[in-house]
Amino acid sequence: MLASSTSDLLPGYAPQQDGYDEAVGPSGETRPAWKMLSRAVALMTPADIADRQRQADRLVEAEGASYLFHDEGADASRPWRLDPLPLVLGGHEWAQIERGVSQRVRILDRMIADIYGEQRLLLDRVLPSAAVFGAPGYQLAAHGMMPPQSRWLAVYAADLLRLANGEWRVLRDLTDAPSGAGYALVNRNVSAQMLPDVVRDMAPLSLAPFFADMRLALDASAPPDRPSPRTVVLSPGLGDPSYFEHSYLAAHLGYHLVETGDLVVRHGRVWLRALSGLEPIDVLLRRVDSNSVDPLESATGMMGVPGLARAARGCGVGLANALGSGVTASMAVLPFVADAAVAFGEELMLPALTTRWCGDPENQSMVLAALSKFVLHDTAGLGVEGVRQAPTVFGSQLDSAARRQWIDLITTQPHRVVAQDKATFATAPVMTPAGVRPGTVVLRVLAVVGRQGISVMPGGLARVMDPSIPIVNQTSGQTKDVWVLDDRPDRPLPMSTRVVRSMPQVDLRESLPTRAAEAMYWVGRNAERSEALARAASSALSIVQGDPTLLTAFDGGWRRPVVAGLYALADVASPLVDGKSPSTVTPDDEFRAAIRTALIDGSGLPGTLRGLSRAASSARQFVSAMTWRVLGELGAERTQLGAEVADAYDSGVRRRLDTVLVNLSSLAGLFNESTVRGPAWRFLEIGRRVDRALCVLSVFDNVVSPASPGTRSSLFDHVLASNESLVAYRRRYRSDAVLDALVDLLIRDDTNPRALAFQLDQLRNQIALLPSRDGTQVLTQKIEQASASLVEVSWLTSEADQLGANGRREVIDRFVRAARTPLLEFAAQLNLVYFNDPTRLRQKVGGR
Amino acid sequence: MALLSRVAEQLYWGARYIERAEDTVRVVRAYTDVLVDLPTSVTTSWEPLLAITGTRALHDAHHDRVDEASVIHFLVADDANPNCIVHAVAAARENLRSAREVLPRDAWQVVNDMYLYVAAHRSDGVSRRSRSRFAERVIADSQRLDGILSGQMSRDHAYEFLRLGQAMERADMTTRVLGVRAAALVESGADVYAEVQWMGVLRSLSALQMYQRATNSPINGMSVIDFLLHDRAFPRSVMSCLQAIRDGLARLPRGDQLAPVIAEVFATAAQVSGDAVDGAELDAETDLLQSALAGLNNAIISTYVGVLD
Amino acid sequence: MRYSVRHRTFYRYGERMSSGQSLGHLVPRNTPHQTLITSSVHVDPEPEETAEWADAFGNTVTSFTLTSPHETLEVIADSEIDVVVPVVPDVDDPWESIMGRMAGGLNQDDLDAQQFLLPSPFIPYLFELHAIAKGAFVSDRPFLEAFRALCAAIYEDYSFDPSFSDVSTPLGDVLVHRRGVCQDFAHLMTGALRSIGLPARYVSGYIETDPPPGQKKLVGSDASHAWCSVYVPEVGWIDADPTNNQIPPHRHVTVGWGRDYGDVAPLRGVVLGPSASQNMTVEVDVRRREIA
Amino acid sequence: MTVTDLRVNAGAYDELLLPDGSAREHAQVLVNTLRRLGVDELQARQDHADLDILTMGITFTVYSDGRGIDRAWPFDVIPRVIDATEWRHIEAGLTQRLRALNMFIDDIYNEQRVIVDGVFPIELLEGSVNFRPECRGVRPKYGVWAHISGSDIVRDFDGTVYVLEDNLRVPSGVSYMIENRLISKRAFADVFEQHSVQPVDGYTDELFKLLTSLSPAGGSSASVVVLTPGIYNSAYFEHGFLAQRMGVPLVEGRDLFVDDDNVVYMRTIDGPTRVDVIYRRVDDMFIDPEAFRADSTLGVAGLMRSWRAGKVAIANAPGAGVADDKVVYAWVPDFIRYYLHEEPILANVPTYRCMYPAECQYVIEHMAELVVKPANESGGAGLLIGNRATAAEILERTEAILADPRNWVAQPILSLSTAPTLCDGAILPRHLDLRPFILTGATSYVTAGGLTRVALREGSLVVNSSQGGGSKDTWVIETQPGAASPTTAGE
Repeated sequence: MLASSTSDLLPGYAPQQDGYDEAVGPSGETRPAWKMLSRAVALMTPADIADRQRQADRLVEAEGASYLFHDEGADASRPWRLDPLPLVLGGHEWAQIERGVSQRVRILDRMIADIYGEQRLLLDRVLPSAAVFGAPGYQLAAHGMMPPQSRWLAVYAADLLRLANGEWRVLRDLTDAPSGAGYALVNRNVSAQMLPDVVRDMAPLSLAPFFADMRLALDASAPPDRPSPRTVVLSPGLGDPSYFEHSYLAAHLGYHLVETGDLVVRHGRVWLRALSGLEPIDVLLRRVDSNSVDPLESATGMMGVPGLARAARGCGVGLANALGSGVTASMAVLPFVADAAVAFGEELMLPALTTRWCGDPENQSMVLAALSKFVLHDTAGLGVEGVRQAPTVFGSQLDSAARRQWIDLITTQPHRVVAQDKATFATAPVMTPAGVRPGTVVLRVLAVVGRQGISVMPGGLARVMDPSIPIVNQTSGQTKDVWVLDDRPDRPLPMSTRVVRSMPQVDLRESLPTRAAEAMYWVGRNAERSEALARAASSALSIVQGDPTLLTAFDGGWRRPVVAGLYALADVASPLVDGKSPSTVTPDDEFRAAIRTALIDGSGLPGTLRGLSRAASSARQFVSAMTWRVLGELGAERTQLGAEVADAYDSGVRRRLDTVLVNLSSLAGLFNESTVRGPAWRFLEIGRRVDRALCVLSVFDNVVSPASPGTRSSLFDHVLASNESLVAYRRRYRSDAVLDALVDLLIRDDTNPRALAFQLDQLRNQIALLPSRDGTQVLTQKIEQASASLVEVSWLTSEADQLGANGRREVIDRFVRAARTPLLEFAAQLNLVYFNDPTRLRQKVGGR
Repeated sequence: MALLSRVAEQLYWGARYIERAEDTVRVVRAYTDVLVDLPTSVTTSWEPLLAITGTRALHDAHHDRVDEASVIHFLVADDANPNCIVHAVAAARENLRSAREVLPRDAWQVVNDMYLYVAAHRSDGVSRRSRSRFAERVIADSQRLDGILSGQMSRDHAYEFLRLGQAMERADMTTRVLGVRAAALVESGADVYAEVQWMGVLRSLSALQMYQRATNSPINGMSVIDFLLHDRAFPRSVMSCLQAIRDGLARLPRGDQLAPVIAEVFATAAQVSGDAVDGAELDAETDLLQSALAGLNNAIISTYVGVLD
Repeated sequence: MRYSVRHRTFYRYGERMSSGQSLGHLVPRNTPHQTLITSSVHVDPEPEETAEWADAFGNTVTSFTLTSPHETLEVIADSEIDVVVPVVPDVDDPWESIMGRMAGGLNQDDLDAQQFLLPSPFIPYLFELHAIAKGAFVSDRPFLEAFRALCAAIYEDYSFDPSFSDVSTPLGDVLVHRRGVCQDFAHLMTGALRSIGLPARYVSGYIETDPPPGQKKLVGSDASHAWCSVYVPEVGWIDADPTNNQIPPHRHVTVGWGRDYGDVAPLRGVVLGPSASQNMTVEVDVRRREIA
Repeated sequence: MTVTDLRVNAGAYDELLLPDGSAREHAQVLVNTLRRLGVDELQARQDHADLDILTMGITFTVYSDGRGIDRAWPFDVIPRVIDATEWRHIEAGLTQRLRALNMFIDDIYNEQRVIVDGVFPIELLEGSVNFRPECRGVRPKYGVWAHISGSDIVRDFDGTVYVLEDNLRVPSGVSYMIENRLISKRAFADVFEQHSVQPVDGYTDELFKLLTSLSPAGGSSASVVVLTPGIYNSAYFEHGFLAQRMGVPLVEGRDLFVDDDNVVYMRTIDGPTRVDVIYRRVDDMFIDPEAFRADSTLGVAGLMRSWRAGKVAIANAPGAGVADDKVVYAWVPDFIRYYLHEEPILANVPTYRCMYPAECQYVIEHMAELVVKPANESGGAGLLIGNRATAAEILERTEAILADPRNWVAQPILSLSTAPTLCDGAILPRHLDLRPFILTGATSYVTAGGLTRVALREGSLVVNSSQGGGSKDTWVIETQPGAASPTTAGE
């Protein structure tokens, strides 16, 4: 294809001649809306561009969002990149889109109501029954249902494409549980930080009012009798591709993020399993697709909340969107929206791409005749909303076998297949390493529906597409922020400004889903364990590097305790057989192996760090944005440790450990700071304290107890260094490490944040503040038992320092036993009393 | 180990200056964000930033214009402003430097880091494009320090003085923000962009997320004010700062001597009404609180430091 | 004729379940040929909540919730039903023409029937089904004749073998091994009819099994039974029991129908508790009542 | 890199290399590593080390126009290596030397037998700037005055080790010795395992033991403080470092006061608390405005009073400096023979004392072959190296000597030994010296190695960090396997 005369403002930017470009007109002149941005871009050197992209990546990472919704499991996802260049749309053009989208929402809502109600459209054959009944989102359970305010759609999204003639077309309606709002929000936050001056000058419309509207829309989805409805975001959980968005959105809207297991249905209402018992829920922002809503009313699935479908039908809870709304998300229904509009006496302002449903014999034969002219979709394969990998292909790219299969499918089950004409779509400037280049862009527009009407997000989520792959299949990759210019006086105000707000009436402070509580607990434990591992290993390394002879000295009397200690911290069974390696292993290898276990293997630091970020992301609403940045950096270090560091003595190791420790400190700071001292924080604290207590004990068990007179001072130094208490120790006892002093500092001293006594005090305080449940008092007892063990070491005579026959200090061993047992029981009890999550144990039973 | 009076004072001020730097950065960043969220049509002024940091007079003495460029430069890097971020960090370092031997080693490293960074990147703090990067770094370092202190430092007297300084500064900053931004907003009444503005207020105290968690509902002026004043669970609210100060003093020798003073501050704080509908009134009340805090500050110094010859 | 049916389901979970929720199709619905006289569902332990409603097909659905710990669950459904054996209308137009009757406007019955044209979770589209159907529905064959032929063919070619299949056995396996139980044969015939464009639905119910003297014992006793039904525009639904090669099925009591087993499973539930090997026993007892 | 890249200056003695550029035995492993790593990798590690130094805030302060300017501590990643066997010899020499020097100081402030017996000329004492009459008759514990000392050691072209001077007042650098080790451990993590390097950071524990042992109160619970002139002192970093490592308060003069009971107190938040031992890093003249310079703001009024009254111990004792006078230096071998009846283990550099006309004559005539230095002036200032000096400088210096002969001494120009040093992107031989630190109390302790200072400018002999000198980590390495004893290491 010929390139047109290049852009007047963007040197080297040459969109295809026969296409439409957002920024540049046919003769290369910059379109008005783009002038300001293009000028800004024109000033950038390639270096600037690279720098902006780096900054964008960093900021996206900082938001904790490395991945856009994608196909497979969380780990196999493609990275999310934000193109520093936004997609700019003029206010007037936007107004048309706005009107078109609003109209579609109205019509789709009526269609859904009809499908599950009177079925006029079906009886009159406006909608072919096979298209509807065959739609993956079609829900028998929704039949005869009347959602609150008889409104089915609260949230709607559409993917739009612009044709070569400049007109917008709908690629797909998303009416079940549309995603994108959260991503749009992230993109805006990032681009606002990245191009602040441009943002200020161009003043794209703010997204904030839209989210206010979203809250209203959700409130409006509540059953009529709920004056101040309580909403939660219902997500399938960590495994879900757009889990990030769920948690991000929840955090932004100030709602709890819950999974189906956190909810129960009783007496026709929905309740949240919370720390303080069951709490009533009025609205679910539903991000699980309608097939996974209720296992009782789904023939196969285990997923969902038993009884939820009936609760919804009985208006015991509002679902946004209502059960079954997904029916119109099927591409088989897409072509008939226009007909429905006509039936309702309207003309579609924003039509769909030409889409042929093969359920219609004419289309069927036309498509079979010229397979290669079309893009083929198997709607059944698309899933409710097609976020999963869609069996969509270019007819032209089929090999004979695939061709055969499609022909079979179209002949035997025509209702499943739709075909769209291949077309060239509009392009927009995209930053590439090679400079600014044109790229095909699909625009996801979002709208919410409240009592006051429909509000369309002034902006949205644009995705840069690879024209050589069917667009429906492209679910991740590069995105763009979307800027709508405020160049229109008559712009309607967001509905949130048209209503009086109700004062906050539900106080969620003390409310905490048990799942979140558990997550916070594990955030604490993993953070603490990571630090312990890092410090112990780094201390061991530096001591050995200072005096390698220690490895062999005293016939391993120094080495063995240290090695055992490292394995214990990593919770890995020590390979040492009664303290000795098989003779084939050299002391050096034995030591290296231990270091590797603690620092490099999944069992060690990388494992605990991974656990840390996983736990954190399932309690995101309690984790501040800054914290995500730090977690991000820790993630990076984790991969480095796992991958790069080949050898324990690699000089990179110590450097990495420093970074890890520094970031863990920031983490501690961030958690202390600007975190409400509510139950969530309390469980975090409990987790930290429990783990630190266990770590200290493990060190005493493995390192202190067997320290012989010869190795004692270097071993004790190691213990102190591992607990970051060397300085404190030196400041207080000017002596070389002495047992009693060591115990005093690390066990008895309730002012030293590293000491056991300190941890026990904290635990005691935190438990006292937890909502009491049966078994809570047991927790307190366990702490008291653990504290009681301190008398064992209340004052240590020099006899206590003597090694017993087994080469260990009996006093220490007795003490460790006495303290550790109740602590472990404490952890178990905590799990029993507060985290006991029945959903793990649920099972489905059938009967003939 | 006995804590030197001089060192106690240096810790106290060191902590205050670090906190001041962080708070200023937060306020600046949040304010910039708000402006980004507001359409050009809405006219915006940079004066509030000066008012919040209480440097209006000083600024006008050196600059004839009050626009973004001059205000931000003044707050971040202007040598004429002893409270500007660059100077605050330097002052913190200078104080902690001679109190170094009572700090965990990492703590000093962070302060030193922070100083080196801020000194080298003062211009980044001013330029709009790099401002957020600069802010992030300052906040991150300050958080890191906080983490190290709570994780590694014995709960000894030195620790108490650091926390005392931090709490005093926070109480001070929160009060200022309430007195200036909040008061102004209450005055102007609920306009279209009130929500955006209030968000700004919360963000500048890194309270947005926590506020939303606490009150699952749209942002509402009155409840924001109440949250920032009285919420005992939110570490930056005036009340929890005062609480922290009271507890801290209780753990210090002769802390009881200060009981009356702190009691008075509590009383004053209690008088500030969360449901003030009249901006001017709110402003006035926070002024009282300000001076009460100043009184407490002096009382602390004279009790533990006295006059050094 | 009046039948009284007792359908008892008993679960032994082997562990204490903290709570459980169940949903079942246990109460026979009314049809043109049967009338429900009385019914009762007894659950032990006593559930905290019970509810009853009609599903999308008009079947009666019973649901109950247990929120207290329990190790066993017993559900006994008793019902009395008057049943008349339907007269099979003689539809002798060539079967291809039948669907043509809907060419004009759809009425509600026609539309409802459309839901039973498409594949469903338990009855995917399989080419073999098409073949089986074509074996009976040769061109221009009178509909009813073809219909009976299909029913007979399945009865002949497939052996009844409870040991072979269970609820989860895919239809494909049944086709390959040519064995299964009533449920499988019902699915099979339903699928075959759909594959040639005839709306067909899955019917779940009971069958009287104690034989009058001189007649051989009918298969399908001691369990709920299933068969299939086809839609003929303007005429309505005609049942067929491929397991017993009966058209019309007599001594059958209809509980409900749906696209397949999944829509009308007698009992389905979710229990919360430690996983353990649970076992379930089902007893169905159908008795004829003499009406004075 | 190739062998030729490790150069040795003709005629000079290199610590790591033999004249042919091959490695000395005890330096084998290190030299091999240097060759393996190559200049670029070394530079990389150097850069990282510099970064560490910056972030760890390891600085020294240059005091100029009323403001202290922090300079990052100059450090060269390539360590200097000493054979443990040789080191044991030096260790013995230093211990011996310090015992003698302390006996001399104690003698001078009391019986003055050394003068009576004509070993040491009285007029020297009368002219000594560092003699403090105020100290007469004081008898510090163990008779020790110079508790903490640092002697500068150099090696001549033929390999002979000389003691260049003794610093008995407030020798500094020990903290850098310890920090250097920390940094080189990071920079050379991989090399370290192959060597058995004697650890150095036991020093602070030893120092603390020594200080507590000085407490007049006796017992182990002495309250010790480190007295610093304040943050603008060039060694402030070290003062803080030592206080922190020992876990004692770092105080300034204004933190202390002496009450009417002659006891020293420090101001703390719980009121005045008693001080038993002061490790002072303030010069004699400034420690007590009452006794010495009245204009001093660094000192504590009444400190001498308290010390004389035996209420407080001061290390190093006031007046200890009398023995590190560069003139007195010339007598040290005599002291060793006189007090200990032993032969000096370490050699003294031949020293010409301008106070004696004959020697003064020699100095003036042979100035071109001599290093002429003021008798007491710390640092390299006023140092004149004959073979580098201009005629004008020589003339000027001659006049200075004639003006005040007893204030000048001269020594033959030693060609200091060299070691490979990383100078922006190249490895070149540079001159260096060594300052070990000696603790003397009831017993003695010598650091394993010490602070190696290196002149970074080509040919320069000036190693002071304040004048552009750098530093190296110093490894005392056991070459006979098994001889090393495992000891505490690591922080």
